Amino acid sequence: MLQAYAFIVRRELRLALRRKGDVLNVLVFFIVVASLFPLGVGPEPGQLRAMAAGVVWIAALLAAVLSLPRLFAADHADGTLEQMLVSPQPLLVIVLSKASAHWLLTGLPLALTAPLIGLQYDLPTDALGVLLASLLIGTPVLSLLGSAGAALTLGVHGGGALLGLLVLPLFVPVLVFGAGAVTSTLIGINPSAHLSLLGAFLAVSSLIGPWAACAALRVALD
Amino acid sequence: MLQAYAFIVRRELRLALRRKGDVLNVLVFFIVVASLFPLGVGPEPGQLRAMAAGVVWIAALLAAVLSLPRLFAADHADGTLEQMLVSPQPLLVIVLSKASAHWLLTGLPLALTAPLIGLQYDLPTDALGVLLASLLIGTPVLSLLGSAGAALTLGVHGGGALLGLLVLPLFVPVLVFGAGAVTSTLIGINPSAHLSLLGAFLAVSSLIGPWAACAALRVALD
Amino acid sequence: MLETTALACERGGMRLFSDLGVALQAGGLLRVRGNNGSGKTTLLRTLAGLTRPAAGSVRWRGEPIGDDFRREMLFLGHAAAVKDEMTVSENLEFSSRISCLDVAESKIRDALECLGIVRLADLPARYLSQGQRKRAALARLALSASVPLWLLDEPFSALDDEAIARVSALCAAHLAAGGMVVLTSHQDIPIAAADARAIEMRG
Amino acid sequence: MLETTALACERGGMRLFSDLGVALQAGGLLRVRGNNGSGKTTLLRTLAGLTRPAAGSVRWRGEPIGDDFRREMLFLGHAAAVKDEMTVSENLEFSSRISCLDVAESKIRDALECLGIVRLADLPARYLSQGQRKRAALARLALSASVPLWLLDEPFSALDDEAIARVSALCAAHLAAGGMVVLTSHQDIPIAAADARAIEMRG
Amino acid sequence: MASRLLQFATPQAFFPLAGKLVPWFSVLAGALALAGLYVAFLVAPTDHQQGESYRIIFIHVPAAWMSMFLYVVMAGWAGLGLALNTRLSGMMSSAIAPTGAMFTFVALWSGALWGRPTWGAYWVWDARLTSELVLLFLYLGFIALKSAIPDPVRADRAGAILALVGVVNVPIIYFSVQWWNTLHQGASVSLTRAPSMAAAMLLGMLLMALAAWMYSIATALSRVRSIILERERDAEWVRMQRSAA
Ligand code: HEM
Ligand SMILES: Nc1ncnc2c1ncn2[C@@H]1O[C@H](COP(=O)(O)OP(=O)(O)OP(=O)(O)O)[C@@H](O)[C@H]1O
Ligand SMILES: Nc1ncnc2c1ncn2[C@@H]1O[C@H](COP(=O)(O)OP(=O)(O)OP(=O)(O)O)[C@@H](O)[C@H]1O
Ligand SMILES: [Mg+2]
Ligand SMILES: [Mg+2]
Repeated sequence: MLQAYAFIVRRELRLALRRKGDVLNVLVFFIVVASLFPLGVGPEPGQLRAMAAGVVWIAALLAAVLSLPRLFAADHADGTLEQMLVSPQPLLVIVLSKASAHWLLTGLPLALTAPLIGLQYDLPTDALGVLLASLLIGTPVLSLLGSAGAALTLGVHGGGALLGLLVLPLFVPVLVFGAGAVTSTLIGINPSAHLSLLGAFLAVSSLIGPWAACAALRVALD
Repeated sequence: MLQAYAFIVRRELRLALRRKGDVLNVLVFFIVVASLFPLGVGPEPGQLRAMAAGVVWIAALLAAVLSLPRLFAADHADGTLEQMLVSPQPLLVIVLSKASAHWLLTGLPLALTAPLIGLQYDLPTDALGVLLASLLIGTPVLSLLGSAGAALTLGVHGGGALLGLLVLPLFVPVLVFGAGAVTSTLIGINPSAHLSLLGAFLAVSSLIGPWAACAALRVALD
Repeated sequence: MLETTALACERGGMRLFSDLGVALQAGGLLRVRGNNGSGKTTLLRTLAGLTRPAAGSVRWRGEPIGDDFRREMLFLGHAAAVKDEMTVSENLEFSSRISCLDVAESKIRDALECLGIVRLADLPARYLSQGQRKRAALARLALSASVPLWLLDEPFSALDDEAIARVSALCAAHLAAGGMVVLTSHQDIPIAAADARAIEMRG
Repeated sequence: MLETTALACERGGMRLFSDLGVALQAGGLLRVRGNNGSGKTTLLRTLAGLTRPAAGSVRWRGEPIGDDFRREMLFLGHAAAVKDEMTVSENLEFSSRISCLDVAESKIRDALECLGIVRLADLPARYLSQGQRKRAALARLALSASVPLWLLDEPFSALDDEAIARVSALCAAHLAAGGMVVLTSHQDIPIAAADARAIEMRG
Repeated sequence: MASRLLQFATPQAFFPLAGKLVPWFSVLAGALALAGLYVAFLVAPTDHQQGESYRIIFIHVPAAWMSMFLYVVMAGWAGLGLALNTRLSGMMSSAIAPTGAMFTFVALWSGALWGRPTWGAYWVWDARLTSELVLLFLYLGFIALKSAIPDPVRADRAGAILALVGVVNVPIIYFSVQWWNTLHQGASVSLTRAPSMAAAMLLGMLLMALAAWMYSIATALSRVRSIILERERDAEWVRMQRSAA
């Protein structure tokens, strides 16, 4: 099982490398969105600093939502998903490995780039650290719950927007606690309360997400 | 030709109605994104009013970007696009009618909902009017240039994010002038300069967008 | 009417065929044969003007193919071009409309009748089986008697024997009326034609 | 070993078939025949455990099909499950890996050789023709001698004569070694089998 | 004459020519840059208003010029390829893009560094700065689109369409200071203010600009050589080249 997990993750990563720039695109999208905000909102540095965490988190959410439809859709269209379902591998392992690969390819790069964007918005160093931490804890939630959303909207036309509609509300707590952690650092409050709430949310979603995704996949392929 | 235009638009609208909720999804996505901001950024009314226009415009941009990949992808996958290319109808008519339908299904509903969101953000009435006007002029640009982007990324894996990367920078002027029109109304300046710039941008993009989309479609199906 | 001069096609930098010259007159049937991957699909797409040839040209009534040619040609490729969300008859109506064909209600039903799927007329195409979907795509043939040139890529795949008979009868009637048909197929389906030829791709 | 009892399937509220009882023993070949839309694909997907039957059950070695069954079964549906971005050999490696088959480099090449596409081993599958893609999917058969039950939905469509011969030889060898094959096909391909049966869907 | 030129339009003929030109342009670029830096830091006097920080101009302005100019050149090659179906054109545009993106980035970065002492902020969202940022994204989009499409011919044509659409942005960058009253000041202001300084400044800027030109040509040529090798790896002449090496 561990072996199956490992080789499916490896395959996903290899596929992503082949589709050159897939990873890069999500990243650049993230950066573009984060850079759009000051354009629309206006350039006062104080105001920008206050909204930095929110903007980074919202951009991360949107980048995740944009990348999610691909999670199962390609495998569904060409029959690979069907093959996975009839294979001896437990479906849970398949879902978990796909969600992990999704995080490695989107969540992790986003988290690692976020401090750079924070710099642009003139965040102090300790807030940058907290931003990174909040993203490292929070982004796996996006992949886990997102995989359930992606499975639910599989084969549904206009799935992209529907998926956004399904998962964005679920992501709201992540956004609130994630951005909250950074903002509280800015005004001198210890962010650990926010971060541990995020951690709890991660624990819950790692139980619920993959299970829901498995069930939804079986329905989609009936 | 006009006849062809009309029946392709009608078909697109009918298809959208069949894929129940397609229109609704984009709309709800728009509303959810616009409502996320205060959550991420913090609830001071003065600050919110200042950013209202920017937020609405960014939400509209993202909703458009999210809906764009579908513009040609479904027709490409099932061979309809190929049939359109070998049909006697001029490709330009096909592209224009698809872009028009896209606007009717996303841009127009967004523009009409925007004042409601503006109300939430406590915008004064004249600013609401300007917001509506700016969206009515600006959203067709999103459909026109967006159709070119959608055609360029057709059949490219990870197209969604790449599409965002290609078109969002092109949408920047729309965002700047659109949000600028509203913001200038807020501080008592006549928004007509901004709006006429938007109009000029619309004119330019209605020349460039469909041309580029036609050329890109031919390339994608070679 | 349709002729190619020194036609050559490349895919991924590899020549699939070169120096291909075929000419088709009214009433002519051309079968394109060849193993998997020998370039049959590529040839048909080139004839339809979808793929640019690497060298040579395709001519129709003596002119290089262009906008006018598309009025007189029907291309059915591997993909069925059938929309899941629309019913079978709506699909047929749209595909005929876009080809500037007559789309009276009764004609649509006749065409579906002709392919044996009139029973499914109001079923959304999502629910069709593989072969029913193919039939729905081929129903356009029954409306296209007035279109001189038919380019059909594997029209018989996924069809059962009954459907194959129906489609080959349609082709035969089209040829008898002075139409032209170019088709690829791995099966050897008999089609009555005065002037039937075959080319074999890559030997 | 594989048997169905009073199996019934519905699609869209319509009974496709009911009260179907088939039993297949080691070395047995079952051909599923029937017109387009008669329910062949549905039957195969039900046997594979992808679609839930409306009534009745599918049993394998006397037990209702479940996790163990999936180790002993190979299902190849209409969709080729071939990834455009990966090369032909990578595709075969992945699909075999996921079915817990042996994937030594040499075996992969032998399997491709067996389908006549070893030349394309390192080509990204994106560039394959329709038939080459189907061959790439079928190459798994050459690695699956140890898997008792093969469920093949239209394995011969899009293949040229040479490939059809290769695939039917594979099936014959599998049957001779005590395997079981269930297949649907519109073409009548001869396969040597001691115990060959056919069922006709919907009369 | 035209046929002589066209002779070099095939990758095979262009490859050795480019190989011969690269060292020359590299040497020229280095020499001009040294001369430019000498003038910039040792000859040009200190600005009595901005102090030493104004010397960023010697990097900033050439980089900004090149960023726009290279885009036009890139789009020109791309358009040529789209119209005439010449193989080399697409390769040239691919080869130019990274250099253009680099200069755009340098212009943005140096401008931002300069903005801090003069405007009090690294970044403001005025028209010129924004459109220059859009230029960077256009370069990146061009590169991303091309690398996302595996078939080189198709990638060239799709990229060409995008490049041509983006050309509209270049006049916007250039004229934005005139069309809108922006924070970004034109060079003319300091030129008229201290004409005695202008000579040295102008010389420095010109030298640096020429160096940037030479550098761009050198990098584009050497990059196009590797692109040619990569794309024509199956061609007879490349295999001969490889076995000879
Ligand atoms: C990130 C910020 C900046 C960007 C993107 C930027 C962009 C540009 C561009 C594109 C040009 C060339 C346009 C032309 O030749 O007319 C240019 C020229 C110039 N920039 Fe900037 N700039 C930035 C910041 C600054 C700052 C802070 C200053 C000085 C206070 C400055 C001073 C100049 C000058 C003097 C020129 C020469 C203009 C001329 O030749 O007419 N720039 N800049
Ligand atoms: N980029 C590429 N590199 C190498 N070969 C390629 C590339 N793209 C396409 N090909 C080859 O071009 C051929 C395309 O053939 P085409 O689809 O026309 O075949 P076909 O005769 O229709 O085959 P089939 O009977 O299988 O449908 C295939 O052999 C394929 O492998
Ligand atoms: N929602 C629905 N409403 C009505 N009929 C449906 C629905 N869904 C599926 N069907 C019918 O169920 C049948 C599915 O059959 P299946 O795909 O198993 O056929 P098949 O024997 O494999 O045909 P083919 O030879 O064409 O592949 C079709 O006749 C189809 O029209
Ligand atoms: Mg073919
Ligand atoms: Mg079937």
